[in-house]
Order: sequence, then C-alpha cells, then structure tokens
Amino acid sequence: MTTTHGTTHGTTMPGATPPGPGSTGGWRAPGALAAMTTHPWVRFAVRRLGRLVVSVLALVTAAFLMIHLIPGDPVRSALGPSATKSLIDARRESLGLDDPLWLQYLQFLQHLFTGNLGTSITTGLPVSDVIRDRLPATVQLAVGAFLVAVLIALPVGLVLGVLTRAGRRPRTELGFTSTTVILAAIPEFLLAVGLVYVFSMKLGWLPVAGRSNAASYVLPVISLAIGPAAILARICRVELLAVLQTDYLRTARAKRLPAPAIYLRHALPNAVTATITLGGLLLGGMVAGTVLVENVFGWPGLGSTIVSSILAKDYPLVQGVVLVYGVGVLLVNLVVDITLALLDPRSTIRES
Amino acid sequence: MRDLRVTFPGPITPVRGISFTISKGEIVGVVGESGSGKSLTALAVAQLIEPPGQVEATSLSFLGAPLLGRPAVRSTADARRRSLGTSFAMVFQDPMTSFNPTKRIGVQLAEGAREHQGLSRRQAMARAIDRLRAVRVPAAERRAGQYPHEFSGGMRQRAMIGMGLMGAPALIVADEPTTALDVTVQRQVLRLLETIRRTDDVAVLLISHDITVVAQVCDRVMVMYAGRIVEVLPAADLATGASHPYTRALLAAVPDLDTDLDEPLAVIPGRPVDPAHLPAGCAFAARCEFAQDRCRESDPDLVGHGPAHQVACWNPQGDSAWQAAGRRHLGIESIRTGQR
Amino acid sequence: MRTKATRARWLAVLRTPVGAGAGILLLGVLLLALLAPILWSDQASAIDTEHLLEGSSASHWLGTDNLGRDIFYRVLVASRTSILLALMATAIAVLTGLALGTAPLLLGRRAGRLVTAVVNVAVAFPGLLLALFFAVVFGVGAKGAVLAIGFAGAPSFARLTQTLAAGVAERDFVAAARIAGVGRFRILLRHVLPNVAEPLVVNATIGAGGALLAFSGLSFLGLGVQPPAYDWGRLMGESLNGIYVHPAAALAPGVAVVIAGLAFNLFGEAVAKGFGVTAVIGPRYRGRTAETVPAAPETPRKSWS
Amino acid sequence: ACSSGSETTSAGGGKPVEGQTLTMALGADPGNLDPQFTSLSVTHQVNWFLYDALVNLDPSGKMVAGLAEKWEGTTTSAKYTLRKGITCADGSPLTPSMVAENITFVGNPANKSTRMGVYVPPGAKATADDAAGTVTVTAAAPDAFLVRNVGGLHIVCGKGMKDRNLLKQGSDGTGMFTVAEAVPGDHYTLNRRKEYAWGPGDFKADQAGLPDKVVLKVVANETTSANLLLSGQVNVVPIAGPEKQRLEAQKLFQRSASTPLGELWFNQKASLPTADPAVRRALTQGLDLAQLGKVITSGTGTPTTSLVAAGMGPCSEDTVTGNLPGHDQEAAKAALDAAGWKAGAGGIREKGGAKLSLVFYYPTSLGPTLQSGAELLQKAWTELGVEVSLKAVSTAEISTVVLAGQGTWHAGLIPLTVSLPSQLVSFLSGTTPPDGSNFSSIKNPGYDAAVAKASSIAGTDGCGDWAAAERALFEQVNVVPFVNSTVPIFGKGATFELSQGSVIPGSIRMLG
Amino acid sequence: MSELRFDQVTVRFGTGRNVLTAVDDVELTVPSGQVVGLVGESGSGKSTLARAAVGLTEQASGQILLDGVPLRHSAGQRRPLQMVFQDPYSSLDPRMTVGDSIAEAVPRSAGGAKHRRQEVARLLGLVGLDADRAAAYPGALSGGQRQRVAIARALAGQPDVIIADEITSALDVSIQGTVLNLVRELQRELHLSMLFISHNLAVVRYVSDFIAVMYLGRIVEVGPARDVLTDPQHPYTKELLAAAPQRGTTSLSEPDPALQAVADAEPADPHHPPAGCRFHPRCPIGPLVLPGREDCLTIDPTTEASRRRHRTACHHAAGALQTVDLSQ
Ligand SMILES: Nc1ncnc2c1ncn2[C@@H]1O[C@H](COP(=O)(O)OP(=O)(O)OP(=O)(O)O)[C@@H](O)[C@H]1O
Ligand SMILES: Nc1ncnc2c1ncn2[C@@H]1O[C@H](COP(=O)(O)OP(=O)(O)OP(=O)(O)O)[C@@H](O)[C@H]1O
Ligand SMILES: [Mg+2]
Ligand SMILES: [Mg+2]
Repeated sequence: MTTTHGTTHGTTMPGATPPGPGSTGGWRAPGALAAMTTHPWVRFAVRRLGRLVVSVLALVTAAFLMIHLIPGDPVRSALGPSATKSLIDARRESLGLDDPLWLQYLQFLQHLFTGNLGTSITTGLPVSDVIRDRLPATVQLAVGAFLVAVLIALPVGLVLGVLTRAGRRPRTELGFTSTTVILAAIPEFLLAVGLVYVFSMKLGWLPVAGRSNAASYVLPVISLAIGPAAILARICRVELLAVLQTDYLRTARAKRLPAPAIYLRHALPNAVTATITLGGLLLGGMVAGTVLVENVFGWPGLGSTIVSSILAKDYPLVQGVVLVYGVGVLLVNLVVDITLALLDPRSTIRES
Repeated sequence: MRDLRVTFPGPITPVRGISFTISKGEIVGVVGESGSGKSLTALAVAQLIEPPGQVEATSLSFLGAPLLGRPAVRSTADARRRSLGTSFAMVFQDPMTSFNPTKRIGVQLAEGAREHQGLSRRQAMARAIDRLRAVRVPAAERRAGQYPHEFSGGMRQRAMIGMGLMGAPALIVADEPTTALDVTVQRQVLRLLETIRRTDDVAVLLISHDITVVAQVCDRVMVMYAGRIVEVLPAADLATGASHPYTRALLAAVPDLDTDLDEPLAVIPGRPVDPAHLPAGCAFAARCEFAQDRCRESDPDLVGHGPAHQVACWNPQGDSAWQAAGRRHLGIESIRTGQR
Repeated sequence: MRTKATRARWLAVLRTPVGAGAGILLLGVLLLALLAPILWSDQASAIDTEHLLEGSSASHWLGTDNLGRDIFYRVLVASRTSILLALMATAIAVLTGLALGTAPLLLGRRAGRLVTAVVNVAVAFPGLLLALFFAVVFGVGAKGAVLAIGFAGAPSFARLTQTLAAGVAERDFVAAARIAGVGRFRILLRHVLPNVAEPLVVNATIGAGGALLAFSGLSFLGLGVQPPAYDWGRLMGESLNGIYVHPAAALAPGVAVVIAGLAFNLFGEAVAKGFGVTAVIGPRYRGRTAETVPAAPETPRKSWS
Repeated sequence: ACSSGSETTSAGGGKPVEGQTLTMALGADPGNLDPQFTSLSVTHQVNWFLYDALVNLDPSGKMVAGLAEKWEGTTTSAKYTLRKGITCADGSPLTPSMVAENITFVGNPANKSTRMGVYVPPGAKATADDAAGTVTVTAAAPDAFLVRNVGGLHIVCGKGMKDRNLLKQGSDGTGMFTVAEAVPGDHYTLNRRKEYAWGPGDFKADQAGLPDKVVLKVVANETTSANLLLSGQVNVVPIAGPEKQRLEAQKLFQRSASTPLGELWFNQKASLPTADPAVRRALTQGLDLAQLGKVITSGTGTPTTSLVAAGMGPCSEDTVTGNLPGHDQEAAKAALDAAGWKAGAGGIREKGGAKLSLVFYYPTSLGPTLQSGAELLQKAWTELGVEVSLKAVSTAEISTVVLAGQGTWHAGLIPLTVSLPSQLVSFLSGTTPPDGSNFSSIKNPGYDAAVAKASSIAGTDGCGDWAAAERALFEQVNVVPFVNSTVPIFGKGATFELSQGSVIPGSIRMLG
Repeated sequence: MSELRFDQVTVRFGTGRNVLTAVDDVELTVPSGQVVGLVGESGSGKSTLARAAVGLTEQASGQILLDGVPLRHSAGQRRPLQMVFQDPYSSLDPRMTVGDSIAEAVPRSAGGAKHRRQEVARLLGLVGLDADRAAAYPGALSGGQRQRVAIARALAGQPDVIIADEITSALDVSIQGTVLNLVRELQRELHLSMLFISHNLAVVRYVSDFIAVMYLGRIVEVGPARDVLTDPQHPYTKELLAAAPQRGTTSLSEPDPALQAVADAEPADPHHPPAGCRFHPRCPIGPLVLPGREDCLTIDPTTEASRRRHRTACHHAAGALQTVDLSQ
C-alpha cells in the first residue's frame, strides 16, 4: 500500500540489530529486552502458543461438556430408558455426576493432568491404556499416508503446473483435473476394497491385512493417501500457476537462470507454502480416513475404536479419543505453522 | 531492433512493428498511455515473452548478436543466455512484488552471478554487497541478509537496479521504475540511473507513462501509441519541437508547476484504442484534432522530420499550429459532452 | 441482482466441455433425487424372500438384498436421502458460515474480533471430531450426522466468507456506501454478498460433494442414517461385506456416491475455472480450508490499467 | 449332532506336518484374558489354548477326560479325580488344592467372577485331597448338571491366582499353549508346551501335525478375514456373514457350530399388551417364522429344536417343532379382535383408547440381517394392525436395557446362547430385574413345575423333564425360538474339531 | 458553503506496542467555498485524515467540526461530507449499475424513487455523462468516466464539503486532465468547500486555494497556495517542490555531497517516528548536515508552529515568526 511498509526497524533478523541509517538521532534505541520481546520470532511464538493453549482449553472443555450436553441424563441414556432408579443413582454417584458442574470440571482437569482418562465402560480397561496401545498404529498409518500423499502430490502437481502453465496443453490439464476430481471423490474404503481385490487377491503381491511387515503397510497407506494426494496435487498445481504469474518469477527469468533453477529455487518454495497449509489440514482429515481404512485392513488402530465406542455409548472412551485426536490435530497445525514460518519469512509478520 | 511485433492469440498484436537502436551510454525514454505496448516492447527486447505470446522481428540483436530464432546448437543458446544474463538488466515497475519474498536480497542478487559468471557463493555474495553499496543501499552488508519485506520501496528498487549491475550490463531496461514510488524517492532512483549511465557507460531504456519524468532524464524520447512509435525526438526538443498531435496532447495534459491556472487543462478526448480492434489508418485518428480522411484510411510510417526527429503522422503540426488550434480544444464543452 | 456479464459468464461456464458435462450430470443427479422415490419406491421396498441375496439377473439387475429387495431400485431411491442430507448439511454449513463470516462486518469491532478468533480456533478442529461430538450429544442418527457435517463445514465457510467479505469491505465502494449513510446490514446485502457470491457458490457446490462423501462414510459406519431409512452409505455398509460374492450389489451404491460427488465437484471446479475463483476448499476435507484466496491486491501508488 | 462338517480334498490335501504356525482370525479383541473374569465368547476361544478344564466335551457334546480322568456326582456335589503329571506353564505341578481354590474362588460372590453361576454355582465350595488326587465340590443349591458345569471351568495355576494382573495379557494355566506376545487389538502369539500330554479324552502328546505356534489375529471385517484365509495368511476363520457363500464355494475344510439367532421374546410385564397370551399367540401367528428365519440367516439357518444351543447341551430332544403357533394371518387378526384389540384410526388396533403400539428391540452387533428381519417383522405386524417401532441396540444396551430393565420394550429378537437347560431357568422364571434376571417377566406355572422336577435329577436322566418344561413355555408363547444360525469355521492348511463352538486346540492338525 | 475544521485530530491504529499514530494532532481548516490541497508522501496520513473526517476511521482524540459543530455520523441522515476515492475501479460496486450507485447516495428524505431517478440524471449531466449511462455497469466505463460517476455520487449526497483523495492518481495522464477540469469547474459552480488530497504538487497547485503539507502524520506547513509554492518554508516542502518534474529542465542535478548523508535516507518508519522534528533524519538543513542543530533531535517544532509563517513546523524555517490568517 505504501512504500514505507516494512522498513528496517522492528523487523530485523535474529541477532542483527545495528541501528538503521536514519536512526542517528536516537529516535529509537531498543533495549536488549525490548528487542527480545519485539523480535518477530518471539512474538510469533508467544502468539502461537497462546492460540494453542486457548484451543486446547476449548477442546478439553468441549470434551468435558460433551457428556453433560447429552440431553437428559447421560447415565440414563447410557443405561437405557428402563434402567432402575437405584442403578442410575449408583452409577451417577460413582461417576461423580452429582457434584456441582465446576467441581466436576476441576476434577476432570485434575485427572487429565495425571493422565487419567477414566475407564472404558465396555472393556473395563483404562482409557489411557486403550489409547496408548492403539494410537501408534493410527499415527503410523496417517503419517505414512501423509508422506506418501505429499511425495506423490508435490512432484505431480509441480510437473503438471509447469506443463500446463499459461493455458498450455489444455488436454493434459483436462485429463489431470478430471483424474484428480474422480480420485478425490472415491470413498477411501471403496478404494481399499478395490486395491485388496486387485493386489492381494488377484495378483497376490501384497498381504490382505494386518500390520506385520513393511509390505502390509503398502495398501492401507495407498488407499488412504490417494484421495488427499489428488487434492494436494491439484492445489499444488494451482499454486504453482499463481506463482508462475508473479513478478518475482519474471525477475528470475530476467536473470536468465536455467529453467530448473527457476522452478525449483524460486517457484517451488512459494508454491509449497499454501500446499503445506492444506497438507496440515489433510493430515487431520486422514486420521478420519483411518477409521474406514483400518476396518478394511484389520489395522489395530484407534480408528476402529472411535466407531465402536460411539456405537456402544462408551462415553469415557469417546471422550478420551476426542481429546487425543483433537490435541493431535492441534499439534499438526502447530507444526504446519512453524514450517510455514520457516519457509516464508513474511508469515511471522503477517500473523499480526 | 527492426520491425518488432508481439502477437497474442486472438490474434491481438499489441506491439506492431517497432524499430529502434540504442547506443552505449544513451538514455532513451519511451512514453505513452497505458496499454500502448511499452511494457511488451521492453519484455520483447528482454526475451521474456512467454508463449502463447510471440515475438517477431526482422532483426533483433544485442551487442551484435542476434537474439531471435532458435539457436542451432546448445552452446550458442547457453552463450546467449550467459551474455544476456551478464550484460542485460531489467528493472520492473513494482518493487514490492519483483523480489522473491522467501529469499534474502543478497542471495537473489548473487544468484545470477553464480550462474553466469561462475563465482563461488562467497564471491558472489561479496559482489552482491558491493553492488548494493554501489546503488547506495546503506549498511549493505546487513541489508544483504534481509528479506525483501524488510526493505522500503525505494530501497528495493535500488536493490533491483543493483541486481542488474551484478554483471557488466550494457543495457538496462527500466519499465516504469519509479511509478510506485514517492516523488522524492523517484528522484533518488532516477538520479541513480543517471549516475550509473554516466559512470558505467550503460545504455538505458527508460519506460514511463509520465512524459515529464522522461523529459527530465532522457536523451531521446520515443512516443508510443497503440503499439507503434509515433514520434522520436531528442528530449530537449520535447517542449518545443514535438509535432505529432499525440505527443503534443500528452505534454499539454500534464499540469506542472508553471501551468496556467486560469485555463482548463488540455484533454485528449476518447479512449486509447483496443489492440484487438485496431482501426484502419492512423490509430490516433479518432482522437485527433487534425485528422483528415487520409488519416482514417492509411497508417502513416515513421519518417524523418529533421535531424534525430521522426514522426509518424500525415499531418504533423508545428509549434504555432498547435498553439493556434489547441485552444479550441480545451473548452469545458469537451468535458461536458463526455468522451465519445 | 445479477449483471448481464455474470449471466454471460455462467453461460460460458456451461459451454465448456467440463462445464456442460458437469452441469448435465448434476442436473441428472438432482432430478433423480427428486423423482426416484416417487417413481420407484414400491419396487425398492418390495420384499421377496424367495430371492434373498441373489446376484444380478434379468429381473434384478444388481441383485437383491437380504430381504430380496431389488438393489438397483434401492440405489436409485436412496439418492434422495443421500442428496437431501448432503444438501441440508451444506446448507447448515453455508448459513452458519455466512452468519459467522459476516458477523465481524455487522458487529462492533470487538465482538467481530471475538468471532474471528472463535472461527480461527474452530477451523483447526476436524469434522470427524465434531461428528463424534454430535453423535454423542444427539445420539447416533441422521440428525446428529447432518448437524455434525454441517457444523464441521461451517468454520471453513466462515473463514472463507470472512476473508472474502473483508476483502470486499475494505474496498472503496463499501466505504462510499457507508459515507452515503447506507446501513451496515444493507451494505452487507447489497454490496458485500453479491461480490463474494461466486466463490461461495463454488465452495458450497464442492462442499456438497464433500458432505455427500462424508455422509456416506458415516452411514457406512452406522453413525449416519438409521434403518429402516437408507442412503447410499448404508447400502454400502450392508452390501460391501458381500463384495466378493455379489460385486455389482456392493459396488453400485459406491459408484452412485462417486458419480454424485463427481457431479458436484466437477461442477464446482468448472464454475471456479469460469469465474477465476481460486478459493477452493478441498472436497471431503472441509473441516479445514485450503485458503488460496489471494489477499486483496495492494493498490500500487499509481496504477492505471 | 454338535459339529457338522464337510471334509474335502482342497482343505488340506496334505499330511500332517510339524513345526508349523497356525494363524487364526478372531472377530474381536479378546480384551482381558483372565478366564474367570470374562464373558466374551472370543476370549473363551483364546482361553481354550491357555487353560484346561476338569472335564472336556467332545464334538458330540459327550463328557471326556480333561484335567480329571474320572468324575462322579449328584445335584449338590461333584467329585473329580485328577490325572497325574499335570504341570503348569511354569513347570510347577497342578495340585488338587489348587483346583479347589479355583472353584471356591469363583463360587464366592465376593470375588465377582463372571464365571460364577455359569460354571460354578454361587456359594459352591471345593475341598481337595492332595494325596488321593481328588477334588470335591459342594453346591449350596441343587444343580442338575453340577458335574458338567463345574467341570467346564478353566483352571488357573497358583501364581495367577495370587496375582490376577498376570492373567490380563498373559496366562498361567495348564493349557497346551502359553502367551508369548500380546498386542491388544492386533494379535496374540502363543507357544506350544511340548510337554503337554493331558488333552481332551485320549489325547497323545506325540500327535503329528500339532502347530508349534498359534497366532490369533484380530480381524473385525469378515471380508478381510475371508481374504486372509484365501490368500493363505490365516488358517482358521469363523465366518457368520455373506462371505460364507464364497468360502463354501471354495470347498475348504469347514466345521460349524449352530447357535440360536431367531429367538423372539415378549415383555410380559403386567399392563403391557404382550402380557396377554392371546396377543402373543396372535403376533406369532402373524409371522411367517420360516421366512423370517431365512431372512435373518440369509437362508443358511436351521430350524431350532431347543432353547439350548444345538449340540451343546446334554439333551437332544426336539421341543420346538410343531409346538409353535403356525403362520396364519387371518387367525391372528381374529385372535386380536377377540382379545379386544379392535381396528382403530389409521388401521392401528386400539383397546380402551390405547393403541396397540409396540417397541421392538434387536441387536446391531449380529449383522445386517437382523435389521432386515426386523423390517420384515414390522411389515407383517403392521399388516395385523399393530404399530411397530424398531429399535436397533448395541449388545451393551441389550444387556443394560433389556436384561436389567423393566421398561419400554414389548418384543425383541434377543438370542440367548446357553449350553444347559438349567442355565435358562433364571431367565424364564422367578424374580424380574433389577433383582433377578427374568427380564421378560415370564410367569409360567407349568414350566416352573417341570423345572422343579428336573432339577432334582442329576445329569441326562432329567432330559425328559427339561423338555417338558420347554414345551410348557411354547404353549404359553412365552418365548419363540425359530431359527439357529450356523457359524462355520473354515480351515485352510489345517484341520480341527469344535467343542461348544470353539476350536479344540488338541484337535488341530497342520497339513503340508 | 461550510467550513470544515480539524481540531487537534489524532488517529491511531493498532494497540500496545504496535500502535501507529497515523495522524498526529492535526489542526487544519478548510474555509468555506475554498479548496485546500493536502500533499505529502505516501503513508503520511492524508487518507487517514480524510477517512476520519467522513467517519470511516475513528479519531483517538480531537474534534472534526463543520461550521463549528462537531460532525456526527448516523445512518440515514444526510451526510454533509462526501468523499471521492482514489481508485475509480474499486470505488464503484461492480455489481451495481452506476445509476443505482448514485441513487443510493441520494438522501432518502429528498423524495421517492422518481425523484431519485431524476436526480441521477441531473447529476450525470452535471459530470458530463449521458443520462442513459445510468443503466451501465462500471465495467463498461473507462477510468475517467468512472471517476466522474464517483464524483456524481459524492454530489448526490448534497454535501457541504467534498474530500477528494488522490482522485487522479489512478488515472492515465491523458484522462487526469479531464477530471481535474471537471473538479475545478464544479467547485466553482457549486461553491463547494473541498479538501483535495494528492501527492503531486503540480496537480494540487492547479486546483487549490490553500496548500497544506503533511509529513509523518503532521501538518508541517500550510498557507495560501501561491505563497507556499513560491516561498516554501519547510525543508520538506522545498524537497517536494524540487522533486516535482519541471518541464524544460533536464536537470537531475546531483545532490550537494554535503547533503549525501540525507539524500538517500529512507522514509521513516511510522511505527517509530523520530523524536524531535520528525523530518530531521532527512533534513538538508537539519542536524545531520549542519552542526549545532541538535534542537531538532529533541524539540518538537510543531508546538511553536502557529507562530511561524505558513505555520511551519521547523525550527529553522526561513521566514520570521508570524501568524497566518487562513481566511484572508
Ligand atoms: N498476455 C497478454 N495477452 C493478451 N494481451 C496482452 C497480454 N499482455 C499485454 N497485452 C495487451 O497488450 C497491450 C499493451 O500492454 P503493455 O503492458 O505493453 O502496455 P503498457 O504500455 O506497458 O501499459 P502500462 O502503462 O499500463 O504499463 C495491452 O492492451 C494489453 O491488454
Ligand atoms: N486500517 C489501517 N490499519 C493500520 N494502519 C493503517 C491503516 N490505514 C492506514 N494505516 C497506516 O497509517 C499510515 C497513514 O496512511 P494513509 O493511508 O493515511 O497515508 P496516505 O498519506 O494517504 O498515503 P498514500 O499517499 O499512500 O495514500 C500509514 O503508515 C498506513 O500504513
Ligand atoms: Mg507497463
Ligand atoms: Mg492515501
């Protein structure tokens, strides 16, 4: 908007804060502390952490309220309409539901801090144990699929972006768009079933299910990765096209850099930032996809627990899963934001 | 450069046969309304027009080497790229967006030098800092480590020029380098170009929409309209010697500190032509006070009109004719009736 | 209020091969949803215990289910539930999103910032979490699922609306309207919303495709539509176990989901392309936005185009 | 007829081979492996590999030697003589007092064992004579099948009795296998004890083809299980759903157990319309039970012959056939009219201003066919002029809502699997919930009388009276069992036999 | 018709550490029927001042008075202050016909739909457009035409004062002339009071009776147009004058080496304005060039400004201290 935006002061890089040319008059003499607190990275970290804390609190409160929001009486609905009063009372008592809400909330928080997530109604095992046993498998699956999706999507998206830039090869573009839209519209579980049919049953190349050796990861990961990869590739291409339009890319061309340098050094980092933002969100979505995929592949993860616990009205377990899952997503977002901040020096500034 | 054309599918030909030569140490200005093809000319010269845009020219050579046509051998292509990379510099209009936001300024400067001059990382960085200093970026060493968003607009534009100076440029093409800047900063940047031209004997092609800017710094001025050069004349003669009605109108339309406050400003009625719908004949005819039938029928060529002065007009007007006729044109009436 | 130019652009969208194809497909899907239950609900619910779980035959193209009902007709009739629910969820998402997204414009600065902050936090939470939440609060069933999918989509819509509306709101014509004494609400209706309509329409369309997919997933898991009502997801859930025995029956509802989802997504894509809209939320991952909305272009010092 | 099976060439086609690993798919995670604190059938299957009982049942349901080589008893006492040389997994010998401790522990209500009442009657105590190698059990109340019941309890060794936490994901028993690795939700690896020689009946330790290792894999999705079997990654798979058809077509080795699936219950709490036998009869007449059975078993079911799971009990008399009201829509309507339920507004019958509106429960956990069955039933009853609202419920809800409640359900498909007629008594008579388990408030004097008579006779001698008791129930239409589902267990690369629906570890033969 | 007065107006953006004082204690009067030209570099706060006047931005302190009465902005009332914006491409709603855009600004109290239609036609005529243009969408108009529509819309509110914020800077030079002519013509015809903002001294000179120069949120000099241009007091005004391209002079004379220290100085950061005189880091007659002028580093020259010629905020302004009467 104005030419004075982003002048030197207040936005200098780590460690280097010699006074600017015009500062001779001492119109700003930042003390060490002031410099620290105004340092963009520090400000960014503080702001980001603040957001994380608020989000986690919101999550915890929502998880707590979830049980209290159940219309009527959670115990009654867990036990069914025909449970006797004495049974309900006993259960209420044991769950501490007769205490005032704030007290229950405090207790809930206190339990959380000690890692106590309650006991599953159906299995009688501590919820924390159930989650501890099953979380790794799901995380492996989701992260694996995420990496695969990114590793497929980035190159494909970039190459297609370069090939179809400025309206070139309209037919390739049409093919790419339709393929990705179709791939993204196929439900994961359908894809999973199809892949098993072809690669395990017909060709016998890969195991049908289970989580034993490396080969058993292939199909679950692929069925989970393909949809997101299609979306990611498309976004990546669109981003690249946008970047290819920018003035700074023209500058790079004016420098007569060879094509690879232009695309890889200048276009890629800028195209990747938006892709990463989306990627982080996709990772969250992939955990949702695991619910379905785990079922097909007999994958011993949290996904199947989610569904069964809801169907069985195993509220403590649902609560635990919601918490763990939510915190996971928040952490992913944190990682994404940090990555973005590292990749794009403006984002720390932009946040404010 | 001879008979340069730029065509886009449509077909649109926003640049229609432009010829000019720039010699060492010369600053040539190009002025014209928006859409007259100034930037495309610059980009065509710089070989930066991407398909589907196409550049044609009877000849386009730089430092004696042809720029057009697919070179037969790869080495020639590389050599051409190298030569362009070191001795051809480009400064763009918007200093805000012309730097890669994710890379440090120093790195962006050094990059070209590493590529074309085979410098090591350290050497290239040293040269970048040196060049930043040369374009009077204060605290160059620290500045080289900063990102573009930490630079002010004027500073960025200087860094951009510094980037052009990384090699040993023979020609700097500056496309509206000061448009986005404050007047005071504009003067700094123009001065800088001047200084470089003087000290390094570099040719500068300075593009601007503002005829007064061009008049201030250039040796020679080319006036463009609808993709063609309609007048070329020494900058010094601009005030008195311009004879194309369009040049005249441009000059009169811009108020300066000496404009007569009691008179309305001169106005060019109508709109610039759309390159997709070029009229037959002189493109300016529809807006021209002096247009005759002939103007509407055939397009005049750029012909000599005295030493170092060329005009493409069937009916070039002298100073006096302008003075006499121009007045008629400056009434409130023309405003009230709208733009045809 | 639609300008002539806008109408022309819509027509142009429909004239491209993708646009035309997607338009026809979408129209077909919507018509099917409208008509199928009227035409075929009898065939779809005719019980024939003599022909349980049969494969495809001349009388039952896709075979029968475990009550001997014709799967082909059931897939056709299920289209209404599937599409209606998806559209309802999308409507919830869009309306809530619009309300939240335009709140900063209507409310005071402080309240607006609060809404923005809430939306920013909410965007981070994925839809599944919300689905779980609603399944618990409202009980397992279509109601909870609609609300879950709707509200899960709302934050990203809110953010999109907010970004787009803020971009419009800071343009001078809004300021001019305010100077002219036009009220906030009227500004929103007359100036802001028409100018953000296209990206919202595109995203709502693509969002509907995503909702359809999400719904089929939930129903498949038994968290969505409850029997005896049925949608494609539930049909899939019932028949997918028999995929090796009666592949046609198992795949048909899946194919229906894919086709309908494709219709929405392709149409959205085509419109997006025709209108140059870049703000597209990835289908099915709508809890989180792919915000590629370019920031309002900086007005250069002097620019004339 | 306990297990029916078909032996075909493709099943194994080979000779028994040594040193193999058997992989078996489990439909759900067994969870807590402690045999005295579980009631899941999948856990029971796992426990078969880890623990032994005093008495085993052969595939035909006959008692054969287990830990005990001899047994005898009455309705209130039982005496078992242990085999010699039995050792626990840690090498320590199994003593009669250890066995007695097990029985007393489970019988003590304070310990809240889930096996109390199932195997050991509440309050039963056991004493041991270590020298003679005998264990004597005394029951607090008469139990017609005391010997058989107590004989079925899985016996835990000393260490496990002391520290039950050991048992949650491990084992301390005399079984053929020990837990080598437990990954809950995924798989359990078991190693064979080479010294094991006390298998059911005349089992011999040098049997050829026993697997060295057993991997129990948790696979919830049956299609996946079937695929695993077909691709050879799993040897043994139980299949209840439509995949049955596919595997059957492959002519694999197969053993099947049949369990009750179609069992229609009416809530007979006074004040409910279903308390009226005429209504129950009419409702039953309104149903084509054969058709319903076909639907809920996808046509693979067999007609029920007794309330006790087919082939699991000691008695084999058919009490069902011919004793249930037949399908007769018109008679049903007339009966309802006669019972005072007259057609009202909207085609719904009314009586005294109250609509004949029924809530029908059915479990979701038994597959989608029950859903279809419920829909079919709803249709049939609607035709009778009954308003039916269907309610699908999870197993957990069934047990908490139906079995523990007394409220709002009128009828339901609630399959109860028991292996002894005596186990049914508390469900079919006596106190209603919450204090008892007569969840449908059945009051049938004929049944009570027959049961009283049967209970005083030990063992199979009382079978005739048990059958009379069941027939008394059907006469009053207290409960309507109409179809059994067969759950085949398929094998590939291995053969085995079933007892009570579970694979007998000692019967496994790996084929090469 | 009316006099617009800014009385000690301060506008701040942001909070806490990020606070930016875009307009700092500005005192400015637009006399009735006169045009005050406001010049200054980018970011100096010109637009912010204008937006505060029309109520788009809240001021942190001070008052904006119209004929001595503080302005109130409530919906539905006639707005005596109207504004024309810089960019005619963004100041007209692309989804509305220009007629609707203008009609929207016609006060409701003035009459019904018919009246409004007539008013639109009259206004279009006033700015030199055909009445049938009312049905056109902005997309169909050229930049100059749009700017005329924007002016018509501003006039529709029957304003006493018009604020024109860089109304020509987004236009091509050839069109700029027509708009300037129109503004001058209308102002003379309707006797409007006007605050005309521009960064271009030549343009400001052409339309203004008075000129105010703004630097970093402060008015540093204000006076009758001719006086300020011929006898600038503040070094920044001088710099602006020098930078304005002058026809015929091809001089881009190198700055005096003595001035090198400030010649290439960057514009200051508005978040951290220099202490004392805000212009001192760039001042050619300031402490960086001439020794002994340390007062510029610490003492704010605006406090004494009203006593200097042209209310110049400079300790070392050329002229003698004197008061300026704006209403002369
Ligand atoms: N990629 C393109 N495809 C089609 N037409 C184009 C393209 N780029 C430019 N043009 C057209 O070419 C004409 C000249 O453009 P150019 O950018 O050279 O004008 P200019 O004189 O630099 O204008 P300005 O002063 O606004 O920068 C314009 O009418 C423009 O519409
Ligand atoms: N809404 C806003 N939020 C925060 N800062 C703002 C806002 N509007 C303007 N500013 C800042 O206030 C200062 C003054 O801006 P203003 O737009 O008034 O300058 P200007 O003199 O009009 O500049 P230009 O000539 O570029 O239009 C600038 O530093 C600008 O960045
Ligand atoms: Mg240009
Ligand atoms: Mg401004």
